[in-house]
Amino acid sequence: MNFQLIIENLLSPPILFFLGGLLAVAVRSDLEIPRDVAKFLSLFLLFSIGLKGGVELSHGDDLAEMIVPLGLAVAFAVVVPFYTFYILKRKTDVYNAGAIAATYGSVSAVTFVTAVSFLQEAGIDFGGHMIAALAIMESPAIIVGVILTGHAQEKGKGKKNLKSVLHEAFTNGSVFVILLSLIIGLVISDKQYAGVAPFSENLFKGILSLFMLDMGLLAGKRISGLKSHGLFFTLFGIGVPLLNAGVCMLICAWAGVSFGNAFLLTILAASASYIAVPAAMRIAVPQANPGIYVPMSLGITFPLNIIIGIPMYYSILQQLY
Amino acid sequence: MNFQLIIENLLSPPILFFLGGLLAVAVRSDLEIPRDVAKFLSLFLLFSIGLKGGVELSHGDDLAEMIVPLGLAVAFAVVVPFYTFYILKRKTDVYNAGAIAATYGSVSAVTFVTAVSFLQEAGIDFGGHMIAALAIMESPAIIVGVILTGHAQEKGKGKKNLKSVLHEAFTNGSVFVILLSLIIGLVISDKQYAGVAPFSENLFKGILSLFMLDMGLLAGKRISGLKSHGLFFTLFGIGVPLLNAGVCMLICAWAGVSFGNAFLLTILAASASYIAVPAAMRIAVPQANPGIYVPMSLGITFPLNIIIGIPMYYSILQQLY
Amino acid sequence: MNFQLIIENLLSPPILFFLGGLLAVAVRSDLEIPRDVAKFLSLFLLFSIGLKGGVELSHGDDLAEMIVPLGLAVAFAVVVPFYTFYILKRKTDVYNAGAIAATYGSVSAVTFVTAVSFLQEAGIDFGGHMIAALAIMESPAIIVGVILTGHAQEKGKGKKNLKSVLHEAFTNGSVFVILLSLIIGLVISDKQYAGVAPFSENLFKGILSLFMLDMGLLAGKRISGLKSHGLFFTLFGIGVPLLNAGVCMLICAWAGVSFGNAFLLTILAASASYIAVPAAMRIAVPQANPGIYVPMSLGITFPLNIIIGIPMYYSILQQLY
Amino acid sequence: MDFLKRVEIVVPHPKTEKMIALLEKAKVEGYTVIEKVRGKGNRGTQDGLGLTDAFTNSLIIWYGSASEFDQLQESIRQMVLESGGICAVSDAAWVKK
Amino acid sequence: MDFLKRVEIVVPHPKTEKMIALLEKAKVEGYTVIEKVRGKGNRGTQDGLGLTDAFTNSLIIWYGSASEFDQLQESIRQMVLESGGICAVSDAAWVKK
Amino acid sequence: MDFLKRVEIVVPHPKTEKMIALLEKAKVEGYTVIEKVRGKGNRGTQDGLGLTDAFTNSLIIWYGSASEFDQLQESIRQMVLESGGICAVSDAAWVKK
Ligand SMILES: Nc1ncnc2c1ncn2[C@@H]1O[C@H](COP(=O)(O)O)[C@@H](O)[C@H]1O
Ligand SMILES: Nc1ncnc2c1ncn2[C@@H]1O[C@H](COP(=O)(O)O)[C@@H](O)[C@H]1O
Ligand SMILES: Nc1ncnc2c1ncn2[C@@H]1O[C@H](COP(=O)(O)O)[C@@H](O)[C@H]1O
Ligand code: NA
Ligand code: NA
Ligand code: NA
Repeated sequence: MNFQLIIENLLSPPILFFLGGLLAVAVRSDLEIPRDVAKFLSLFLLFSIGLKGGVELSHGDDLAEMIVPLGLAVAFAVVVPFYTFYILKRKTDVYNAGAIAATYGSVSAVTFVTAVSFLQEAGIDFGGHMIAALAIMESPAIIVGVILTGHAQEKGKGKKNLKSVLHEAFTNGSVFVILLSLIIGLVISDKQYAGVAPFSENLFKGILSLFMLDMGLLAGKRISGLKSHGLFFTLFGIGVPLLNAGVCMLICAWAGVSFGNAFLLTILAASASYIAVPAAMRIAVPQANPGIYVPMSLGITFPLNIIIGIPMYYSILQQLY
Repeated sequence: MNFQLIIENLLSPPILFFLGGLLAVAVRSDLEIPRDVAKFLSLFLLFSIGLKGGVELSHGDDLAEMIVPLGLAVAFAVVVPFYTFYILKRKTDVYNAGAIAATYGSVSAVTFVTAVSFLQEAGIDFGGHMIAALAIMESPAIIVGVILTGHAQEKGKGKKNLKSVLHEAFTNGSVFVILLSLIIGLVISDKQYAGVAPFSENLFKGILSLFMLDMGLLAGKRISGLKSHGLFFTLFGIGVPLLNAGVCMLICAWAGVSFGNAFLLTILAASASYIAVPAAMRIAVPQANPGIYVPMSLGITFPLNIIIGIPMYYSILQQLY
Repeated sequence: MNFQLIIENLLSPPILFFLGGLLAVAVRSDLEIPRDVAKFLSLFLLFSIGLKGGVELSHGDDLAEMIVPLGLAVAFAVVVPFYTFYILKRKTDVYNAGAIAATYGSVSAVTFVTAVSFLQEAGIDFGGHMIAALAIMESPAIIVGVILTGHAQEKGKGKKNLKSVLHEAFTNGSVFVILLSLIIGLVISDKQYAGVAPFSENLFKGILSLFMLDMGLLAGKRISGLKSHGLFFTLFGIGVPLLNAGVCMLICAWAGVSFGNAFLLTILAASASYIAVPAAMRIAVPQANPGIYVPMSLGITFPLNIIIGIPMYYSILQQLY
Repeated sequence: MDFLKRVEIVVPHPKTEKMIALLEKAKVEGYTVIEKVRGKGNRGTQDGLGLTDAFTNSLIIWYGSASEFDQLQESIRQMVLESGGICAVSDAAWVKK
Repeated sequence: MDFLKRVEIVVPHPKTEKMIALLEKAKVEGYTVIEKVRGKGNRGTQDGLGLTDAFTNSLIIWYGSASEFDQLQESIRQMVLESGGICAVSDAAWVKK
Repeated sequence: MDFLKRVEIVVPHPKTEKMIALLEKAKVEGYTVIEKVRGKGNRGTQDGLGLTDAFTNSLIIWYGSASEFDQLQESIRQMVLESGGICAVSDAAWVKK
């Protein structure tokens, strides 16, 4: 493994602020970032990455080049919740299995933007359609997860439930903002993008750093919640992302996806949702325990991916390409 | 009409994000921008436009040149609520008539900054005193509106009520911030303005875009509230702004107001308040129905002005000048 | 005294916005900045000043040069609460004496950043370790203050109380953020700092200005609370900062502390806490009256320092150096 | 005589509009909603952390007459049963409606 | 014996300070205020949308003795009548004042 | 029969977690917390101004059976005594627990 790269990644402000947030929880500091501020920072990141992606797209990603990565994105979003569900069902009830499967089938936008930031640092290009991949991968797993648990639910209500989940899945706020910004980035002129870029582009790293401080605070508070639920979930939260990443890298290399795109697809495959899916699951599958699926994605998988995963996947891909 | 210009305006990020907000409501997305964040974005816009206006003023608007536009501003702020009140009284009670009259006599700062952004894009100058016009036009209509309804109110309390309305009208937060920033922009040195400009000026378009997303969400939620109140109010919300704009353009052309200033005065005359006036009316004229005057200004007149009005007034003025 | 300098300082945007906030309260404007937004602005300032300080430190402050200023910082933080406590005890009870002593032994980060902004305007260098001094001086006075009042408290609980105060003192959010940012600034590369600087550095003056508007609102609301508590506290709030500043300047000149560092140390010695200490005192010494110690620091000492103190200490130091 | 009842309902935040719709359909004269409250119940802790409001609750206060309450009681019960949360009632009196 | 009354007042947000001033003038021992609550009543829906707090309410809770309440009842009624909102009272008991 | 009690507690914001811990230790079935409320009491005005939450209160609502309440009453009293704030109780009935 490329330790040099891990160290360099560790020394980037976003990661350091994330670790700082973990530390704040560890020393029981009363540091707190108001929820509405965190929502604003997160909105900014989606807005910024969406616009940027749209502009890249408008500068001409090759349509042919887009098909494989987007196809892979859909495939991962659908297949991951299925296979994980059957693993999970051996160790926990159908509700928790469905909720966790959905969590890991979906993606984490913050993990993605951290990876984008890493790529830019390394000076490597990627396609604007990867932002579409991010948006595409957010929701399907929610539907698969609910369907999988749905078999165990009462007849009459199952359908109504599924309909409202479908609606929620395709209209949830973060997917909406990222797709909207992507499309707007696509249609506006370069001159007009230049008008918003001092906000959306220049502030990106700084706001990401501040946001990661909040992520550290959250992850730190969540991680302790997992202790009481046994080793299995922790191992799942480490093993499944690595497995998904591995499979994704092999397929990408084999299918000739470009290096930058392969890297971002890998991080998407490896990441787990901690906003959209938990929110949907609380309502659609209230029998599942958020005290399990939230800490798994936020306390285990998120730090794993941004601290070790990003440089590791990068150096593995370097071997493969 | 200049469709080219309408299309170009439609393709600017602020307008596109506004439409995106409308769309979010239409598809019942759960997208929401926290109120405190929206207040911050709005505070930023007032701060930014005020400072900028002050700096422009300090670079020497001709005093003589300022008199006509500012006089017109006062005239519109006072005359519009009067004439609209008498139109409105035929169709609704005195309370609603007064509240709606006040709403249309006052102005919308966001419509104004959108127009400023449009002007800058077109590379056309305007005087810093137009920001003063914005501030000046915000409050008089509140007082006129309350006086007009006041005839129908109890003797004793009318006076107390008027006094508190007068106070509110001249000290309300948004007028205060814009005037304060204007004065500060006027007195600081260019070097000091250069210190704050990377915040107040460079981020303007980006923050306006994000804020317009919120405006779209709001307008979308409001517009449906109007359905139950009949066609008259909808027609009023379209016709009165166009009438005010038309009259304003003719007077400006006749009085020799410069193109840029005429354009901004027109947008002020055409715009209706959706913050200060509704807030004042809820307290001063609680008998009026906010379910009518808020959707009219926010759901009808605001979109009309920023989507169609801005390019239309611009091309009409081009004919006149 | 150098009136020129006072005028120049008065004409800087942050000070003007502070005065604007005072004015808003005086005219009873309903202007309000949401608490969560103010917290965000304050977080930004700590983040920004911390990072910058860390980067400066990494560019090599001489270790030998750091010892005297940091030693002085600790000395002031410990000595000030002691001597003020004995003055205060003559005029008020032990609880209020302890709380006020702690308030004046600690520091105000916003006063500090205003001074930094003033120094940068003047083009004068200072050491990154001054940001460490700021962090170091925040907490010791809390502990001293509680110990001093502690003699009068019940045996059993005193210890428990002290322990929790100690913990709070060293983990309180603002100290944590500033130290974290300082360390991160120290370890990241210049290239990585360049990534966050468009956020943390370029927006500094603008955000400080907006934040000062809020400080003006707060100070304005607080100052009136002091009236009922007599002249002594007002005089204390003026006299003690000036005394601390005077002593600090003399020691610095004598000990050969550099001009920039001496200026910042002076402002730290002169400033009083209005966030961390009041928060700690409300819980640790609930018998003390926040209606006294908060208005003293926020309504008297804070404006004194930023309006008159900063240019005055600066010109006095110019005489001494 | 018709006594006044103070009905207090706590539901998950995403169910707020549904519960309000129930009250509106019954044409109650008014209600008050406190959003984003925290809490703990059978379905775990709602601590309000994270970037979503899904893990917060809404507290709804409805003052209604005993007879109105009798009519609505069962449908409120049903909805709370479905959505999670609690509902409790106590006696009160109008000072000013 | 003097029983404890729990008085709950809802007024438009811009009238909060006025209502508090009324309580303070009467020298009540304490009160609690929850700001920016939503609601619906005779004067329409206060949904908290927009950029102003004018369309939100404040909920004020005041625990006072029955005799204090008797004295204040009428002036609270009057103020709620003027400013809009509601006021209701219920019986309670101190656990710790 | 075991009646339902509605217990309402107001404590300084920094003491919220402590009070909740007390309830959790007693294994109550649930509680609801409204944070950052303003108020006035013997220890002065908590106006929520400033950059810290120290000058705000938390309002905690706990519905428990009369017997649970009897058991907890004294420790709540003690904690409110220490931390400041108030606690009052009133009678209620479940519509849906
Ligand atoms: N005994 C109780 N007292 C007060 N609030 C409760 C109680 N039980 C539940 N709640 C509230 O109702 C919410 C949902 O409850 P549940 O659906 O049982 O998890 C909780 O998060 C609490 O806010
Ligand atoms: N029956 C009720 N129960 C609970 N809250 C109410 C009720 N009626 C009115 N309110 C509250 O009081 C506010 C003002 O009422 P109104 O002045 O009648 O519009 C409403 O927005 C609600 O928050
Ligand atoms: N009589 C009362 N009615 C309602 N709330 C009260 C009352 N007394 C005190 N409070 C609340 O309890 C908090 C703390 O009270 P204290 O510790 O007495 O200052 C106050 O800030 C109020 O929010
Ligand atoms: Na995934
Ligand atoms: Na107008
Ligand atoms: Na000091």
